[in-house]
Amino acid sequence: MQKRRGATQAKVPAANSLRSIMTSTPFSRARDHLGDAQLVELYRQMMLIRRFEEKCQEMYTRAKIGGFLHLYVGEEATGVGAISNLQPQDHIFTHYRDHGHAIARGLNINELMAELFGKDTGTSHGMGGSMHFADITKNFWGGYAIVGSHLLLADGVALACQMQKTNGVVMVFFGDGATNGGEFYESLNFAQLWKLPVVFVCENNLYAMGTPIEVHSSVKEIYRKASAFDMKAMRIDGNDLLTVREQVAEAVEYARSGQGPVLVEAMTYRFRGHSAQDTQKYRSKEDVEQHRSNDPVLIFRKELIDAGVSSAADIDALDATIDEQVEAAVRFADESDVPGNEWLTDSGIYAAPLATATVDPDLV
Amino acid sequence: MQKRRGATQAKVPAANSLRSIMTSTPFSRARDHLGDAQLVELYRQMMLIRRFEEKCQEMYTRAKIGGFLHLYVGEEATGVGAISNLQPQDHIFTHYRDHGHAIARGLNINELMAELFGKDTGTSHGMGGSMHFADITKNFWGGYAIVGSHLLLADGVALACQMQKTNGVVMVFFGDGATNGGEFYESLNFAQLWKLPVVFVCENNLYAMGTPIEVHSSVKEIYRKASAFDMKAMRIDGNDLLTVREQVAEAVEYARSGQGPVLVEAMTYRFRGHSAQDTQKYRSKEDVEQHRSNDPVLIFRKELIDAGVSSAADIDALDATIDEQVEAAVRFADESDVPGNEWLTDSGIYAAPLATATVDPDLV
Amino acid sequence: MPVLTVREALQQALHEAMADERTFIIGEDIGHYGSTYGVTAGFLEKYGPERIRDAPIAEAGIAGLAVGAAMAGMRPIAEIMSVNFSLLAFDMIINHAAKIYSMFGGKFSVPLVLRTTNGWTQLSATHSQSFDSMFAHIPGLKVVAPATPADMKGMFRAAMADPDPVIFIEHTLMYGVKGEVPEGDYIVPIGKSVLAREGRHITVVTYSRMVHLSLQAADILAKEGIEVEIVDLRTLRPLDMSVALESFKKTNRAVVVTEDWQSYGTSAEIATRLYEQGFDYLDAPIQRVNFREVPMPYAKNLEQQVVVTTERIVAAIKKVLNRS
Amino acid sequence: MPVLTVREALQQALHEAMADERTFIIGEDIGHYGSTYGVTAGFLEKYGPERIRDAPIAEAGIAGLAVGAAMAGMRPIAEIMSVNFSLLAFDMIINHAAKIYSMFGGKFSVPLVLRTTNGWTQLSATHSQSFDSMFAHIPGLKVVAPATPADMKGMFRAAMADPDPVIFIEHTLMYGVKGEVPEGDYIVPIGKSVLAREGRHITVVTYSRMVHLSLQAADILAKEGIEVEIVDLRTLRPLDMSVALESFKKTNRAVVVTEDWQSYGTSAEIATRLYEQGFDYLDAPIQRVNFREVPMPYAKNLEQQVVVTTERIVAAIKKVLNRS
Ligand SMILES: Cc1ncc(C[n+]2csc(CCOP(=O)(O)OP(=O)(O)O)c2C)c(N)n1
Ligand SMILES: Cc1ncc(C[n+]2csc(CCOP(=O)(O)OP(=O)(O)O)c2C)c(N)n1
Ligand SMILES: [Mg+2]
Ligand SMILES: [Mg+2]
Repeated sequence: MQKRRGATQAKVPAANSLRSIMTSTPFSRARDHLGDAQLVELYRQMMLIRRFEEKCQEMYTRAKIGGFLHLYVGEEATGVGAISNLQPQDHIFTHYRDHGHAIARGLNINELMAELFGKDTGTSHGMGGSMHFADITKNFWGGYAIVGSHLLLADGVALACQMQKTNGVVMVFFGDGATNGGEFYESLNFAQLWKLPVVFVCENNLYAMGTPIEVHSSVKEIYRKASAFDMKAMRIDGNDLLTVREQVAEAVEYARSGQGPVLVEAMTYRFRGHSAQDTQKYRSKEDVEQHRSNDPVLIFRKELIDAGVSSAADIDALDATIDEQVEAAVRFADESDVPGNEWLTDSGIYAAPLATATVDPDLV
Repeated sequence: MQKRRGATQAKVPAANSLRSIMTSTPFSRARDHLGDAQLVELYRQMMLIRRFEEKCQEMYTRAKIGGFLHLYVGEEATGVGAISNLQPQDHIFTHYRDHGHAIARGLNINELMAELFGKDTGTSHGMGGSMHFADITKNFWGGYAIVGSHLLLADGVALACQMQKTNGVVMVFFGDGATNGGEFYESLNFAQLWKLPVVFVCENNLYAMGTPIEVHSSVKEIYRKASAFDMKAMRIDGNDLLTVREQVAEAVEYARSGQGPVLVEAMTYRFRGHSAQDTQKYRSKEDVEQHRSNDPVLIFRKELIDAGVSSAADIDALDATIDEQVEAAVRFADESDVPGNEWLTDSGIYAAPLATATVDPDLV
Repeated sequence: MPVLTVREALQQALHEAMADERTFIIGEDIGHYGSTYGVTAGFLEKYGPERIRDAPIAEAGIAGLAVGAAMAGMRPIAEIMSVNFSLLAFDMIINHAAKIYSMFGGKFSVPLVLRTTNGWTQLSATHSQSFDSMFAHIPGLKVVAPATPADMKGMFRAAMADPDPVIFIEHTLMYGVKGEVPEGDYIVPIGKSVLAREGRHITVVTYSRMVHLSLQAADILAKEGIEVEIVDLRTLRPLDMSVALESFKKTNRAVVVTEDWQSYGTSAEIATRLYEQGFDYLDAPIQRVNFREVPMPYAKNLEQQVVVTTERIVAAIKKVLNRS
Repeated sequence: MPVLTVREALQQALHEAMADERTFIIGEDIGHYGSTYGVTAGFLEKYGPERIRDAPIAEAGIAGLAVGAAMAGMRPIAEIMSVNFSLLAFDMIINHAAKIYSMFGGKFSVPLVLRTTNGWTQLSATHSQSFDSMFAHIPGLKVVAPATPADMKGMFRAAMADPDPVIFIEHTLMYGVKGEVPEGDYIVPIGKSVLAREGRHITVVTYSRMVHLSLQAADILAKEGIEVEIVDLRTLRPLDMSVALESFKKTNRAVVVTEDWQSYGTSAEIATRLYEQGFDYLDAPIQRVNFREVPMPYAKNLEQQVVVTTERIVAAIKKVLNRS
C-alpha cells in the first residue's frame, strides 16, 4: 500500500546506523524522534475523536443534534497522523466529514459539541453545525459541504501564504468521490502551475456515499490523477498512524520548501454509514466487520502497550479522562444558550452591513 | 512531434513488402490507399476553408458579418485530416473556431456564408452566426462558445451511440486552453469509465487567446493529461495533413471497436489573431512569419504537384473554381432574406411552445 | 382512486418512463446506494446499470451527458441530488440545455428532464437553498414544481413527453405527502395553473410545498370565517397567471407565498404580474411570504424563523385583510 | 473636473487598488493578451506576473482562489471575462463567497471584488446574457452596477474597502461612455441610489447602461413637454428604493428599465417594491422595459428587436402617461 510515484521520488529516510535501517519501523522511528509522551498524545487525539463521535451518534439519536452527521469513525489515523505534521502557521481545509480534523487540530470540544447542538457557544455560534466546524485562531478554515469545492479555497489560501511569504503550508482533506468533479482538477492545475504550498490529502475510503470507487472513477489509484499535472504524489496506508505521519511529513516538507504541491492518497475505510441516514446496502456486513477488526485506534493502543510506551492501566485512565471530557462537552453544550436573532438580519450576514437593509414586509 | 503514449500502444502499420516499409511515408501510404482523386479532394477541402475564411475576413471588415469571428487559417490540416476518417453515422462537435470543421464535414458553404450574414437561409437561420455552425443532416452538432463545455455533450452523444448500438463515433475538437477547465476532466473521466466512443481532438495552437500554454497549463504536453484516466492518447503533427489522417484513423478505429476514448493532441498554429479584434501583442511578428512559411495548405499543394498527383495547371483551375464558389456563396448570402420575427416568440425558442406565452407588456 | 405518497407517485411515473427504451436515469447514488430520498430504490435491480447510471460526483457531467444524449435521440432523466449542487451544472443547464434549440435555428432540441430537490432541515447554508427564480428566469427552459402526488405523476409524464428541457423541482420535505393519484395513463399539462381551494376573501398564489402550508393556513382561517382561495401555479415557466387573475378579480386581495428568498425571488414576478394585469381590481398591497433573506442557519431556533410557517401565512393574510 | 471614459475611470480605480500590496488581479487574458476590453492594458508590464495573474480558462478556479486568498488577508480582484462564463463559477460565488461569513458565525469574511461584464453585439445566445437578478437574489453578496465613469471609480473604491464579497457588474457597451470624474480620493458608497435627472411627470427606475438610454429618452420627451425623472439604483443588493419612492410619490407613475429578461428579472423586484411601498401613490400600472424573452439571436435584425432601445423606453413612458 505504500507505493509512490510522482515527479520527485521519495527520499530514503536518513539512517543513523546499519542496525537502525534493518530494524527500523515507522513506530520505532517515531518513538526515537518524538518520545513516548508524544506518542501517547497522538493516541489521545484518535481516541478523543472516536469517543466524541460515538457521543455524537447518541446525541443525534436523541435529537440533540440535527441535520446531516457524517462520522469519521475508522479513519482517525489519517487525520491525526497527517495533521501532526503541521505548524501553527499552517492551514487546514476539510469537507463535511470534519470532526476528526478539527479535534486533531486542537479545536475545543466543548465548542464543537455546542456547535452540533446549535448553540451560541459553538465554534460558529451554531450557524454551521456538523459540516462546518471552523476556528480561525487555529487556521482551521472549516468544513465545506459542496464536494470538491474547498480545494480551490485551499489553493487561494496557499497563494496568500506564498505572496505573504509566511512559510505556511495548506493541508486539505477530501474523499475519493471528490476526485471526479471539475473543481478537483482545476485546483491541481493551479497549484502545480503556481507551485502553491498545498498538501492535498485524499482519504480514499473506497466509497462516495454508496457508490464504490470502481463505479465512479476511471482510475482506481487516486494518486495517479496527479500525473496529469506532473505533480508529486504518493499512496499511503491511511490506517497506520505513524506511517501516515512519516510519509505526510515528507509531503509537507516538499510543499513548504517551495517545490510545489503534493497529492497524498491515504487508503482508509469508514466503519459507519456515509451519514446517519445510510442503510449501507451497497456493502456487506462481513466487509465492514473485517475492516473493523483492524481498527486503527485499537491497533495503535495495543502497540503502545506492547512496546511499553504506556501501561494498560495508564491508557485506561486516559480513556476515562476522555470520556469525562466528552461528557463535560455535552453538559456545556446542553447548558449553553441558543444564538440570538441578530443572525437573521443583515448584520448577521455581512461583515459590513449597509444602511439599506433587506426588506421583509410580512415581518415588519 | 509524433510521440505516443497511452494505455494501448500504437499498432505498427501493416506493410505489404520490405520495400514499402523502407520507403513508405504518410503521403505514399495515403496515395496507395486513397488514390489520387481523393488526395486532390482533401486539398480542395483545405483550400476551400482557406479561401472561405479569407472572404469572411473581408466581409467582416465590410460589416457584412458581425459578432466574433475566429479564423482557422493555418490549422486546416488538422480538421481536414481528422474528419476525413469519419463515416456518415459518426458525429462531430466543435468549438467557436468551427468553420474548418464544418467545411471538412461537407456543410454547404452557401448556407454557412448566409449564417455569417445573419440570413434565414443560414445553417441555423441566422440564429447562431460564426460560432455556431451546425447541420444535423450531417451529424454536425455545432460549434459551441463556452470553452470546454461541449466535450460533455460529445460524451452524451457517444453514450447514445453506445446504447443505440449505432457503431457511431463522436469526434470533438477543442483547443489547448480548454484543457484546464473542470468540464474537460469530467468528460474524460466519464468517457473512459463508460468506454464511450469519443475521439477528443485537442488542437494545440500554443495559445488560449493571448495566454501562452506555459502560462496556462502545468503540463505542456496536453496528451499527457489522459494519463489521469488511463486513457489512450497520442501527440501528432497537426500541420501535416496525411499524418493527421493516418494517426487519427487509428484513434477512430480504437474508439469504434469499443475499446474506449482516445485523446489526440494535434500540434498546430493559428496564423491570424484569436479573433478579429486581436492585436497579437503576445507573440512576435517573426514567430508568426516563421510558421506561415510552413503553411500546411501550400505544402500539401506542392507535394501533390511534386509527386505528380496533379499538374500545377489543374490545381490552379481547382483554386479558381473554389474562388468562384466562395463568390457565389457571398452572392447567395447577400441576396437571402433576414430571418422573420417568429424567432422572437416562444414558438422560436421551444420545440413545443405552450399556450401560456411569455408576457411582454410593453410590446403588447 | 389509490392514495399514494409523492414518492410513490414519482416512482410510478419513473417506472412508466422506463417503459420507453430510450430512457435512462443518470445521477449520483441512484443505484448502489439505493437513492438518497428513496425515489429510485430498486431501480438498479430492475433495470440494470446500463439504464440506471450511478454517476461520479460531477454535476456538470451529469447534466452535460444527459443533454448530449437527449440531442441524439435518447430520453434521459438526469437527477441532481439537491438543487444546491445544480450550481455546478448551471453552465450546462443555462448555456446549453436552454440555448441549443433556438441557437441552432430549431434544427434539433433537447428532450431532457432534470429532476432536482429543494429542501432544508438543519442542513445549514449550502444545503438549504432554492433557485426557483433562477431557473424560471431562463427562456428556453420549462420549469415545473408540482405540489401533489397526482400532479407529480401527471406532470412528470408531461415532462417526459415534452421535446424541450424541463427542470422538475421536487422537495425533500414533501416525499411523504399523500394524495389520490389516478391510475394508468395520466397527464397533467405543463403551463397550467389550478385552484387548490376555493374561497372568496383573499387569493393565495403559491406552488410546491407552500401549497400544503397555505391549505393549512386556510383551514385555520376558515374557523374565523375567512375564506381563502388558493392558486397552485404548478409551472413557473411559462407562468400561467390566468387562474390567479380570475381569483384576484373576485377577491381583490392577494398573498404570494414562495419558499425562497424574497428579493428577486419568484414572488417578485408573481406579484408584479398580479399588479400589472390585475391593476384595476387592486384593493390593497400584495403581501409576500418567503424565506428570510439570510443564508440558512444551522441552529434550529433560527432556522424555524427563516422558513415559511403556517403562522406566517396566516399573519400575512390577516394583515392584507385588515389593511383594506 | 477631468472627463474620462468608463474604461479610464476603472483603470484609475484599479491602479489605486494596486497601491495596496495585498491586492492582486486574477483573470483570463488580463496580462499577456492585453485585456479583452482594454481595462487592464499595461498592468502586467507595470505590476508584474505575481500581481497580474493570467489564469487558465477555469472560472471556478479563478473565483475560488480569489475567495481563498481574500479569506487569508489578501484583497484580490477577480475578473470573469464575461458574465456568461460566470455560470461556471456560480458554486464558488453563491455556495462559498456568499455563505462563508455567516456560515462560520462571522469569524472571518471574504473581502473579494469580482468584476464581470454584461453586453452583446451579435454575439448570439451564450454571449449576450445578464444574470443581474441571480446575483442580486443571494443574501451575503453585495451587487453593484454603476452607470457613470465617476460612479465606476467611486464605487470600485468602495468595493475594495468593503470586507464582504462584491459583484461588480460592468457593461461592454459602456467602456467608451464619457463623464466627469473627481480626482484623487473619491468614494461612492455601496447601497445608495441617486437621481440621474430631475423631472415631475414620471419616474424611470433603472441602472447601468440603461441609465444612458433613459437619459436619451428623457431628452426626446422633453421636447414634447414631458419631464422625466430618472433614478439610478447603482446597487442591486442591498436595494435602496428610497430615492425611487420619493420620486414616485411625486410623479405617481413609473417605468422600470432593465437590460435583462423580464420574467424573474431585476425589474420584477424593483416594480414590486414600488407597488408595495408606493401603493398609496399609484396612479397607473408600472411599465417594464427589458430584453425580449428569447436567447439572443445572432441576426442583427432580430437582435435589435430583443434589446432595449431608446424608442422602446419612450413608448413605455407614453403608454403609462396615456393610461392615467
Ligand atoms: C457537489 C456535490 N455533489 C453531491 C453532494 C452529495 N454528497 C455529499 S458527500 C458525497 C460523497 C462524497 O464521497 P467522498 O468524496 O468519497 O467522501 P467521503 O464521504 O467518502 O469521505 C456526496 C455525493 C455534495 N455534497 N456536493
Ligand atoms: C468558459 C469560457 N471562458 C472564457 C471564454 C473566452 N474565450 C473564448 S476562446 C478563449 C481561448 C480558448 O483557447 P483554446 O482553447 O486554446 O482555443 P483556440 O482559440 O486557441 O483555438 C477564451 C478564453 C469562453 N468563451 N468560455
Ligand atoms: Mg469516500
Ligand atoms: Mg489554443
